[in-house]
Amino acid sequence: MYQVKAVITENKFLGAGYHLLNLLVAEIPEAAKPGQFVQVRVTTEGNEPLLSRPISIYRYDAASSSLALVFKVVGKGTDLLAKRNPGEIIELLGPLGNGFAIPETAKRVALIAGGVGMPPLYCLAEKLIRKGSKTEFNLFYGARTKSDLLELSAWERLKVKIFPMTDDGSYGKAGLVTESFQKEHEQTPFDFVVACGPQPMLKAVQQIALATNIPGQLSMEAHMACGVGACLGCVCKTKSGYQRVCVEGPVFEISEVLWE
Amino acid sequence: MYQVKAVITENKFLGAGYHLLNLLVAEIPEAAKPGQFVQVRVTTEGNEPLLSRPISIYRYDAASSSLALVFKVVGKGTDLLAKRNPGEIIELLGPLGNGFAIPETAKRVALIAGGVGMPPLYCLAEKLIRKGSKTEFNLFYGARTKSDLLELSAWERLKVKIFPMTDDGSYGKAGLVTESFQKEHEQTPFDFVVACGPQPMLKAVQQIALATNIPGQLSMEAHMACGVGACLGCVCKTKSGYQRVCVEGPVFEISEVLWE
Amino acid sequence: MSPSLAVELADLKLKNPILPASGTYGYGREFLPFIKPDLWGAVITKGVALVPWTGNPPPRIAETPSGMLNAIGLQNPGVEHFITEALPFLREYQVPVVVNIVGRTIAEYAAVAERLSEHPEVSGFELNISCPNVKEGGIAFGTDPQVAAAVTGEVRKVTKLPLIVKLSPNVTDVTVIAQAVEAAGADCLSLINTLQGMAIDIKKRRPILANQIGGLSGPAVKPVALRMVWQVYQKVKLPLIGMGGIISASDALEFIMAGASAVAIGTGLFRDPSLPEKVIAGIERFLVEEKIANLSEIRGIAQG
Amino acid sequence: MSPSLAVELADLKLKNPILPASGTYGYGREFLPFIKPDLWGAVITKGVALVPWTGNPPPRIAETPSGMLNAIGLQNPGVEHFITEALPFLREYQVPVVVNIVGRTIAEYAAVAERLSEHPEVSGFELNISCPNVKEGGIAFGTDPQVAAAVTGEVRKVTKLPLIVKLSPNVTDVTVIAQAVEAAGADCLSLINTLQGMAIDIKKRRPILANQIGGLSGPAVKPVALRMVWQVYQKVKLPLIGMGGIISASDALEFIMAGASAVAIGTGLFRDPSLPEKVIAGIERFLVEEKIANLSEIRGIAQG
Ligand SMILES: Cc1cc2nc3c(=O)[nH]c(=O)nc-3n(C[C@H](O)[C@H](O)[C@H](O)COP(=O)(O)OP(=O)(O)OC[C@H]3O[C@@H](n4cnc5c(N)ncnc54)[C@H](O)[C@@H]3O)c2cc1C
Ligand SMILES: Cc1cc2nc3c(=O)[nH]c(=O)nc-3n(C[C@H](O)[C@H](O)[C@H](O)COP(=O)(O)OP(=O)(O)OC[C@H]3O[C@@H](n4cnc5c(N)ncnc54)[C@H](O)[C@@H]3O)c2cc1C
Ligand SMILES: Cc1cc2nc3c(=O)[nH]c(=O)nc-3n(C[C@H](O)[C@H](O)[C@H](O)COP(=O)(O)O)c2cc1C
Ligand SMILES: Cc1cc2nc3c(=O)[nH]c(=O)nc-3n(C[C@H](O)[C@H](O)[C@H](O)COP(=O)(O)O)c2cc1C
Ligand code: FES
Ligand code: FES
Repeated sequence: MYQVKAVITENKFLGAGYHLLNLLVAEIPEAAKPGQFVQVRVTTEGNEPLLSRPISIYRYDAASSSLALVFKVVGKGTDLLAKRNPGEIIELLGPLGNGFAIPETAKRVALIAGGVGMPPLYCLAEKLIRKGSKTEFNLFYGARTKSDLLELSAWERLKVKIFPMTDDGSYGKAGLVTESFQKEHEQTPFDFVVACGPQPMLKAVQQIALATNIPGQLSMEAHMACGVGACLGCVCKTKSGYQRVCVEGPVFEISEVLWE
Repeated sequence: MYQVKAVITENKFLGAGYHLLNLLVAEIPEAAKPGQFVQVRVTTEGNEPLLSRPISIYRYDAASSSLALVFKVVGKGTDLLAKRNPGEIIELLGPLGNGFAIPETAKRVALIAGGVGMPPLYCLAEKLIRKGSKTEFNLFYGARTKSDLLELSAWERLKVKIFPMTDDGSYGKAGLVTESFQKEHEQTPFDFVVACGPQPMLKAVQQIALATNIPGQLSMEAHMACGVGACLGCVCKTKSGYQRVCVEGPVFEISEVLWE
Repeated sequence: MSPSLAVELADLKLKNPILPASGTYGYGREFLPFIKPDLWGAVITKGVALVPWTGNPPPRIAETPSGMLNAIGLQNPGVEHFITEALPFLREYQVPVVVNIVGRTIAEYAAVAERLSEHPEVSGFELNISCPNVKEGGIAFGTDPQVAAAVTGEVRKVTKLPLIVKLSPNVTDVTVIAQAVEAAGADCLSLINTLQGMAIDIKKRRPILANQIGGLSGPAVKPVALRMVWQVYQKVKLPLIGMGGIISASDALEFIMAGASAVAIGTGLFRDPSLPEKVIAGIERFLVEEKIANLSEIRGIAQG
Repeated sequence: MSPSLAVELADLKLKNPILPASGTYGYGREFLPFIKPDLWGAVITKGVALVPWTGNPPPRIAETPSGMLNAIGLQNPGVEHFITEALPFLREYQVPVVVNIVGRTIAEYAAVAERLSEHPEVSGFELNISCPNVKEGGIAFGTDPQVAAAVTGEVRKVTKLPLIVKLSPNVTDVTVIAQAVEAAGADCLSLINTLQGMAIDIKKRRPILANQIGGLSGPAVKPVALRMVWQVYQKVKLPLIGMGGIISASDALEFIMAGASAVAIGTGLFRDPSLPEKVIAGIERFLVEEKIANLSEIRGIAQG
């Protein structure tokens, strides 16, 4: 866990409010694991915004000291971040959280991404595939519309089978990502599922997994202050009581998570 | 009085924390008078700093819609302003305040500038000289050290007689600007004096003017909120009670000003 | 059909719920280059006393994180000057005029209200009970429920006009004061006035304000203001005017959802004189987007 | 000669006046990658209760202008867990440990203090009297001077260790509470705890926090905190720990000039774990530049 300055090497507009931020940064790429995140201070000027913003690690490479994040502009913090230019410096805390843990025995894994929940799943798939994992990854990727489906070409390069879904049918099938996951799962069952996205999607995935008795992991979101486990601000409800998303999470066993 | 957006055409570092800001802006240059000021919103991002910053008008030209300010970085507002780049937009309120009023009968005028009090005096001299005024202007310009004496070449182009003074003697004479004013005034009396600068300097100028019975004007500073006379936050003490620096000032008759 | 921003506040009918916070808009004339007084639902004036008040020595203003301190000391030219100078100016604009009243004794409050009740241009009063109370023992009128009720009751006796009482946030339980002034005859409550605060100049080693202590306003106080509006809404039947740190339509809507019938903009005016216009337009846009026909549909909705 | 940052606080000798604000630094372990506990003058722990507390449902946090709201609900694993897990960890660092105590009844406060007084690693207590008080009638302990004095007095009976009482800012007159707990045997006062506030999500039309109301902290509250330290300094003889919105050495110096003997950093840690280091270095630099040999030269100097 490091507090480091990062140089922005690229801040690429991916369309529809999404940005890919490429950073040159020490320490964090060496320590990172898929599923972890960083706390980003979006500006060095003034008090605002006061708190750092948690963003998942999308890609990292220790050899080149590079770290990539994908984020969506949804409020003032991400808006400021979108305006930062190459050459500018931002401050990061990370890597934070526990990261994913896929059992080595998993043969056929469903990755279920809703909107901006995609980046940590890419990170996971890329690292495992590059390490020579024999696991078969299937990506169920849902978004509102075509322009919300990001970095599909990167996924294609991984040769992961992609099931794109859009609410409006502008790309892939129309409908919810969980429907296409369920259908595929019924035909050829998965033995592990990993999901990251909005809460209703996570709930639906949990239901399917519990009903069909397969293990898996959910990556959760919460409003955060410290990011390191001290403030107890980011808890989510689990079978073991309130757990900190920034330390015990963001990744939780699928059967552990309860909802408020 | 206008609320307008201005494009930064140049933000020139003058050395030692000073900046010359050239702006392209409608309305204000047409309405401006020497001695007036603008309220500058130094940033469009977030709440901070909350209040606008009052800065005197240094130069203006209606034909080219141009406005120039000279400012010194002393805190977070001026620091942010110093970082703004050409092409960026800032918001201004102005022109504000009353401006100078030199009697037409004044033959020999002393302009007394302390530090960053110089800009409005330049504005005054330039406008009158360009209008063909026959008045003889003498600039007494005091600062801590050489690099705090700004835009001397602009003054030289006006053919104003300059008496530069620095605390450390690094340029012109060593000592207080009021000393050199007093000496010159004793030799060849002035019939009007205009001063802008730190309070101790203004007090000393007032004393000399009152003692030698010459009229004049002081340009005052105060912490401001609204800049338009509504909040009563910017008052200074005068013979007619508390007066608003942003409306009844910033320029006050030299005999009117009292001190707390 | 476009949504309606009209609201009723005691007996006042306002075309929109956006008002200037007392003391930040003078008597309306100063902002004229940017704001025509009839832009507002009603004008709330700077405090008016029975006689002229000098105010505090400068510096009267200090900036703080997302806020500002002021210690104007209620400088004002007195009620007679207000009648001859401010009222004729405001009359032209046909906008409801609520006169904010300050006093050093209960009798002074009542005297100002009585004097102004004769004037048809005056639509109502707002009592600023956060002034230090000299006669009644040096406590601020607004922090003791009995004293707050007494001021309200005495002014109530001399006027039939809508009577708004402005609450101080510097109290342990704002709902106690709110209930006391409701019982004493207030028609409406406005809140919050400023929070007492201080800033120190570490180079000079003394408070920035000549008065040492000042009133904190601006976005910094918004969470406190919202909480108090939300709490008071549960305890009184009176309509509320919410204020404290509004600098956007979204801020204004927060206050309305907490329970405010109208909202006031103070410090926000200083950074952007076009803010009231933007807030009105922004609220209208929100109502359209969210398919809300009028503000009563969302008033107090965040109470759950 | 380099200036001294050492201060004495009741019987505690601190090598510097910078402390973590309770609840923002856990029990010290979480920030270990960035902060060694002995960086601080003393460690103030997260609140410890007699039994584990679950805390409030999420969302527990909302950002506000230059501030944040929290409604953690004092989640904590209880005093026994604290003794077995936290104390052995802190022991290693040889830093004074001040345990912040929370309770639902006066007896609970006293029981925690009694239990911990046996432990030599514990250097003192800070009583958080801003918890809602269940047994004694539903008011917060910290807003009623009698109740505040009663808590203080009962804990005083069971421990000889330095006793710090933490004051709530949600009161009409903080000096009244301060004097009451001074009389009841407190050795030191810390202030301020958070100001009650609220934020509303206008899309969801309800408060952001599940608990609806939360505690406001961060730079936004600094003016209120400074004013209270300044006022309390005039009315009590006890040393004060000032806090509320410190994010720079200059902020810390403002508190010291207002009268604080030491200061605590809370919310500021969240945006920058290296802040305490910077504040310590910044204070040192200021003392050198201004030729001040030790902090007592400037403590309370802004009182005039
Ligand atoms: C572990 C984790 C990983 C994340 N990874 C990504 C990612 O890879 N890409 C991405 O675009 N977003 C990600 N998010 C969500 C991202 O943190 C929020 O979108 C962001 O904080 C919003 O900030 P804002 O200032 O733009 O929005 P505002 O709404 O102005 O923020 C206001 C406050 O709410 C908090 N907040 C708002 N939305 C969220 C949210 N969804 N989760 C947590 N806090 C929130 C902010 O941090 C801030 O404190 C992640 C969140 C978590 C917890
Ligand atoms: C009528 C007028 C004309 C001015 N003209 C110029 C000019 O031409 N060039 C120039 O460099 N400066 C000028 N000043 C001073 C300038 O306004 C301040 O230096 C500036 O506001 C400092 O802001 P800051 O955020 O950098 O400093 P900070 O100290 O961080 O500011 C904190 C607060 O104090 C106020 N403040 C601090 N110093 C002053 C001051 N001297 N006067 C008024 N408010 C102050 C700020 O506006 C802000 O509200 C003028 C001031 C006035 C009143
Ligand atoms: C400069 C200034 C002067 C004020 N004068 C008065 C006043 O005369 N009477 C009054 O009731 N409130 C006065 N207030 C308080 C405001 O009306 C308002 O209650 C407070 O500022 C909170 O709103 P805001 O955050 O939008 O400014 C004043 C506030 C400021 C900033
Ligand atoms: C997340 C959080 C948790 C807190 N928990 C406690 C606590 O357990 N006990 C306590 O006395 N104060 C608690 N506080 C209050 C702080 O100790 C401090 O008084 C307050 O936050 C003001 O300081 P700051 O602005 O530097 O944060 C908490 C504050 C925050 C932000
Ligand atoms: S964000 Fe502070 S504990 Fe997780
Ligand atoms: S700044 Fe508001 S009256 Fe001058």
